Amino acid sequence: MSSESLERREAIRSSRRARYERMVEIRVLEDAVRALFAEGLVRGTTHTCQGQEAVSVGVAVALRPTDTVCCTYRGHGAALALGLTPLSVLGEIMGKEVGSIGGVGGSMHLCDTSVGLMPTMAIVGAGIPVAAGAALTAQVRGTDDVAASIFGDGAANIGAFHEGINLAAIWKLPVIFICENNHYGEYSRINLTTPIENLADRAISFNIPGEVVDGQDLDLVVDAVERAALRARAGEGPTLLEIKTYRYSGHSRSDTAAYRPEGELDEWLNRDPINIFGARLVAEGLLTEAEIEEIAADAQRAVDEAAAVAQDSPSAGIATMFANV
Amino acid sequence: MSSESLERREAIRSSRRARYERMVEIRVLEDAVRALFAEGLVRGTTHTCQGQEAVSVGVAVALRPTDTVCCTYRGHGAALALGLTPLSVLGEIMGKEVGSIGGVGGSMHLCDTSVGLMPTMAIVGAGIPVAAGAALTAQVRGTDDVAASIFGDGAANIGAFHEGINLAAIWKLPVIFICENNHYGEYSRINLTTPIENLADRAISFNIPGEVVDGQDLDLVVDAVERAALRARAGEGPTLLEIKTYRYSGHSRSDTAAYRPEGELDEWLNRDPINIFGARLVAEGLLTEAEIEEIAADAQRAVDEAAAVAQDSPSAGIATMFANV
Amino acid sequence: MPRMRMNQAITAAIADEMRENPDVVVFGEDVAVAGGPFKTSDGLLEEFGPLRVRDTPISEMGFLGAAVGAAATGLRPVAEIMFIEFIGVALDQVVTEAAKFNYLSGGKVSCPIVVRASAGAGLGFGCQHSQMLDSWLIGNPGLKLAVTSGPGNAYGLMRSAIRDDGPVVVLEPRPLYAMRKEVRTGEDGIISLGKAFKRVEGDDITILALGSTVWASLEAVASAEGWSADVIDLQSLQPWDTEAVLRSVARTGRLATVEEGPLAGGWGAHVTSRVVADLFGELKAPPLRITSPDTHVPFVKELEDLYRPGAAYIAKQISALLETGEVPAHWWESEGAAA
Amino acid sequence: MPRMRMNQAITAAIADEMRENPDVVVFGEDVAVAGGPFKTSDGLLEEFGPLRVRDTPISEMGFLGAAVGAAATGLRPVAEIMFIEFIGVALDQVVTEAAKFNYLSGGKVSCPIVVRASAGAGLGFGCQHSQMLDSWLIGNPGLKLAVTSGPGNAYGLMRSAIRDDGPVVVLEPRPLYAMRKEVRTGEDGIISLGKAFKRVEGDDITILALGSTVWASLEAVASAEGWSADVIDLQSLQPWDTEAVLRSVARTGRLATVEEGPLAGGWGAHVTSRVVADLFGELKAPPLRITSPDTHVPFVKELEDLYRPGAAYIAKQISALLETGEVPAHWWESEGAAA
Ligand SMILES: Cc1ncc(C[n+]2csc(CCOP(=O)(O)OP(=O)(O)O)c2C)c(N)n1
Ligand SMILES: Cc1ncc(C[n+]2csc(CCOP(=O)(O)OP(=O)(O)O)c2C)c(N)n1
Ligand SMILES: [Mg+2]
Ligand SMILES: [Mg+2]
Repeated sequence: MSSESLERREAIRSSRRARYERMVEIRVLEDAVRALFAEGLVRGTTHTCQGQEAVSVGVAVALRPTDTVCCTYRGHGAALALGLTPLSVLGEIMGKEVGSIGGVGGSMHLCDTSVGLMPTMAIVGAGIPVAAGAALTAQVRGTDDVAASIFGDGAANIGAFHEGINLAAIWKLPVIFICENNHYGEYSRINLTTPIENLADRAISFNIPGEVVDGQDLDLVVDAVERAALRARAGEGPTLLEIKTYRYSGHSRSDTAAYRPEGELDEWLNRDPINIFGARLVAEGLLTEAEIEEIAADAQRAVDEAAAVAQDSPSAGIATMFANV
Repeated sequence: MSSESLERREAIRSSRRARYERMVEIRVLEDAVRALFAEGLVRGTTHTCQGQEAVSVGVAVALRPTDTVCCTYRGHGAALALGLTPLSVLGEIMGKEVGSIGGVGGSMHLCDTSVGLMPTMAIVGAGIPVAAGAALTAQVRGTDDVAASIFGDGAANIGAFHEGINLAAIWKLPVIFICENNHYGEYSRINLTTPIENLADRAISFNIPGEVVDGQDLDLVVDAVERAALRARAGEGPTLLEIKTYRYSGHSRSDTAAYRPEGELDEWLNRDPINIFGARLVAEGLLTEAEIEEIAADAQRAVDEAAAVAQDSPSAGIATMFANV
Repeated sequence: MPRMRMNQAITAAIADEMRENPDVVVFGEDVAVAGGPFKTSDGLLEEFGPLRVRDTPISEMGFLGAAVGAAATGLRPVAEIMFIEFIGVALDQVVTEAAKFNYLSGGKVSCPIVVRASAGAGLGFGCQHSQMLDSWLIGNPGLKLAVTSGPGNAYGLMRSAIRDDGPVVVLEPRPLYAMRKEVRTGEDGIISLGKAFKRVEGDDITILALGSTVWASLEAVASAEGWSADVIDLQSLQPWDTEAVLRSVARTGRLATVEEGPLAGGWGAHVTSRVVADLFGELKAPPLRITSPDTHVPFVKELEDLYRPGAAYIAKQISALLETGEVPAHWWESEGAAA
Repeated sequence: MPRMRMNQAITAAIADEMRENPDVVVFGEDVAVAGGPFKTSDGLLEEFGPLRVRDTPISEMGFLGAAVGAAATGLRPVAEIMFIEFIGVALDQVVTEAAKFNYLSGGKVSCPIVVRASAGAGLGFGCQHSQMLDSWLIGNPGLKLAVTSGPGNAYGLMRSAIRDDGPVVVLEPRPLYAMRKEVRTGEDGIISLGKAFKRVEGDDITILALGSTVWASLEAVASAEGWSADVIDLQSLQPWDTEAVLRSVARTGRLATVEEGPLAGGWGAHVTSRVVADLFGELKAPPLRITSPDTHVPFVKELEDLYRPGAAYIAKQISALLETGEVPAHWWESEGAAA
């Protein structure tokens, strides 16, 4: 699996078309996940990321596979972007041996060290200081690796955010704090829980650069993360990026997102990251409309096949309960 | 004790001379505390506040006795300023029944609800959200009381700082966050642990006013806290005040503060808050040089007497181990 | 008596206290507008308004700290920790501040906070969202701890918790939120903290259970052949009903604790050590602890079901104890169990 | 063998590991320039430089989280929590992240962090700076826990903790930092986690002690009239040396645990429940728990001395057990004790 992950990672790092394909794959897989849950084929809970694909892919493009990435429970998109296969993601979600950690974790818990994905954490904010620690390793060893933490807008109100960034700033650690602002923490719109407009402004508290990034435009995300990575690799310390985006689905499996103001979703659908990037590739002559259709169909086929294979695979066995404790 | 505390509180609220006297009392008591520890007459640890007297007295002058104040382990000065008697403070430090909580706490744990002093907390940052909660009570009940949390510069790096202020900001709670920046957290100078110059700038993260205040000038402290209290009482929400000051002594009993850059202490001694305010009162014709001497002698006598009384008082008895658990 | 789900019973208890006492306030993540992630505060915002029912940022340390400060100045906050694991980012406020405030004020500052939290395994939420974690909470003087096992005691314990003058943590096993039963509401429905409830009476052994394991234990007893048991729902762990337990064990001569959670540090050990100290000479067999293995909660249903002590396993262990007079091996110690 | 204080032995152990392994790094509040508030890292900055030995802001969640991330990517951080109470603001990183990372990575990400903390009463630091708090740490699968009782095992356990591939918490009783003894250093001095150490051998009872209570127990035994005891220093609580304990109790037929900390949730209950399960038929008397009362640690010396089980009290309780065959009342339960 790990060499396949690496290959998939290199693909999007080197090819703009592959980036488009990967965003589509994420969208299709997340839709499939919601369907699997709706059909009762999977238990527990799940958090999907439709609408946020450009953030996941942008980060994965800008970082190297030797860099470390800390993600949250809303991690399927980032995992696929970093290189994990649909089978390893779906397998995990279904609790199967083929899952990325053998099926013991479920939807919230993915990991693949071959492409730098730390265990995804289901505690809000926990990954922020952990990423600082991964960056510490690079600093101590003198490598030019960086670390990144991807977390939500809601996580910007938890203590670990403050402590993790402050520590990284004072130690000038090579880490990028990526706040994926999808405007909601569970059922609460950000303005109800957070007294400022731009979370990037919190960078001022730590005397580090803070930047607001348009999360619906893949190229802008890649750019911003690349710049932050360059700074980090040059020993200039951490950056806080606030990437504005939107979560098309509800927070988790059971959420219908009835709390959203009317029209908000539609506005964001108008700026769909896949459409924006697809149109750009067409304009650049890198894609045709027909290929766009094909890509969607291929992705659907690949995801359906992965789901079927996962479905037929053995579940995590009893030995996994006691292994790796 | 509680009516005496209230009287002592009213004294400094109404009289400038009393403010001077109280600052002197704090200085003398803190010196006495260090001496008691040095002589081995008290056990455990202690954290004194020589040099920071204007902050304690300024806060106590600006707030009403019905307001709530959360302090730290470095709380003797604030306690005396709020109204506690030297006997109740020294008694507590010595573990005596006459101590403010009956001697079960020691130097780090004072309390007197009659003047709004919450149990002082020995966990860095803990009082910050607690003060927000006290302000919540005022808001829910519709009174115009406010709450204040006094904490150190080091506490500005802990998660509770971030969470407590953010919560207060989004709920527009009537609370004043008073960062008593004495430039050191234990043995570390602030610049070694904190990447920004002015902690008041962290107010930007919460979209609330932040202000740097000269902590050696009592009148400026009173002014700043009064303005913040006015805002709070008017329903305009929290304020972050960074009051710059200096700790003449080491961090705690055993610390000789050898880590300080040469000359730093002397510079601050040149701006001693007691001298500054004393000179001003002389210039205003409210005090004579002779009275200044008298006040010092009186304070010494009062503190010595309180120490002697405390010394001869019964220690916290075995029943206190099991009471109020 | 009205029939309600456990989450509705919790809501009803809070609402009844809020009606009687304007000092009761409620906050937590998505407890107001959304009525709570598990619908344990549905309708409270509408009835009591936004001053008293509030959504918070994701700031457990911040809002538990605010609960402490509000309680110390006269309110009675009921704060929700969505999953008990999250108290790991805020434990300080509960155990080192709230639980000590009365002591650290010479009895002047009581701190009546209620921290409610969903807890336990059974719904496939994975190992960071499925623990009971009572072991973090039982050994802190000044802190009370209750565990609900259904709508009835969820109502009764919650009202007591809100009325209590000190901090109380109430753990609510998540799979039981949907359990629907008749609930005695009003003053009569209030259950004192520290009181156990005997759910079934029998002769051969005393089974102590808590939360979800109450139901598994009752099922085990219902299917028991040749033996019967007192099944005691402890309801509170701190304080726990020493008297009721000792009385029962003095009669049956045997004790089994049924715990969801690791063997290490589990509440059964605490209770057992006391029973043994008091009733050593009267015990006919060694006390039996039926627990989860010392491992993380697995995601897959079959494994999670194994993790939680089930009726068949409980019956098997107790039967073995009764037959042999010895404590049988845990299932995971049996040959080949983990293969 | 060099003589050193416990704090020096800890420093020596860390230094020895740092010399052998460039991945070992040290951080915490004032551990670098100042050499540690209790001088447990004195000289490390000078020898190993500022890349590997670092002062942190007051951010326990931040720097324990950083320890987790550093460990997960190859370093072996030794992080200091100045007083164990402060882990209440950062527990999440240790128990919910570090302890689960190996599991949550399918065995790919080990998390070798050491969290050192001073702990316990005896120096008059008041109730927020004087607890052992082992009860928070014992019931978390994936987390190891050791408690030092002097320079020798402080050295030996610390080296094992640093070498261990998972997270380990090491509690260092504060009053023992100044204890000076000969220490076996080097590879020979390393003590495996999970191994107990029998400090004295005797016949009538097995005394299990930990940290400070080891010395009180030894003193009690030295003054014992008419009885002798195995005194076992458990050293590790998670895992604990079940075999050594069972072997001893099987021989003596009696068990006493001597714990500094509340009765509720104390480690003695955990160990006792296992011993009773295995050796019920061989016990000549009920196991005896000698603990602190379920209250906060008082400041005043006389009271703090009472809080900590002392030699005379230990001897008295054990003598009573031996004489009557019954567990005597705790001192605070005796008539008039609290008057
Ligand atoms: C410490 C903690 N508190 C609460 C939760 C419950 N919770 C899970 S996701 C979530 C919302 C997080 O919002 P955000 O950070 O914006 O990320 P998003 O879900 O939008 O990706 C909450 C409150 C948690 N997992 N951890
Ligand atoms: C959570 C926590 N971490 C560490 C400590 C140990 N400690 C006590 S005081 C102190 C320094 C605090 O510095 P600052 O906030 O500037 O306050 P000051 O002592 O200067 O008044 C530290 C680290 C603590 N009490 N609580
Ligand atoms: Mg969000
Ligand atoms: Mg300071």
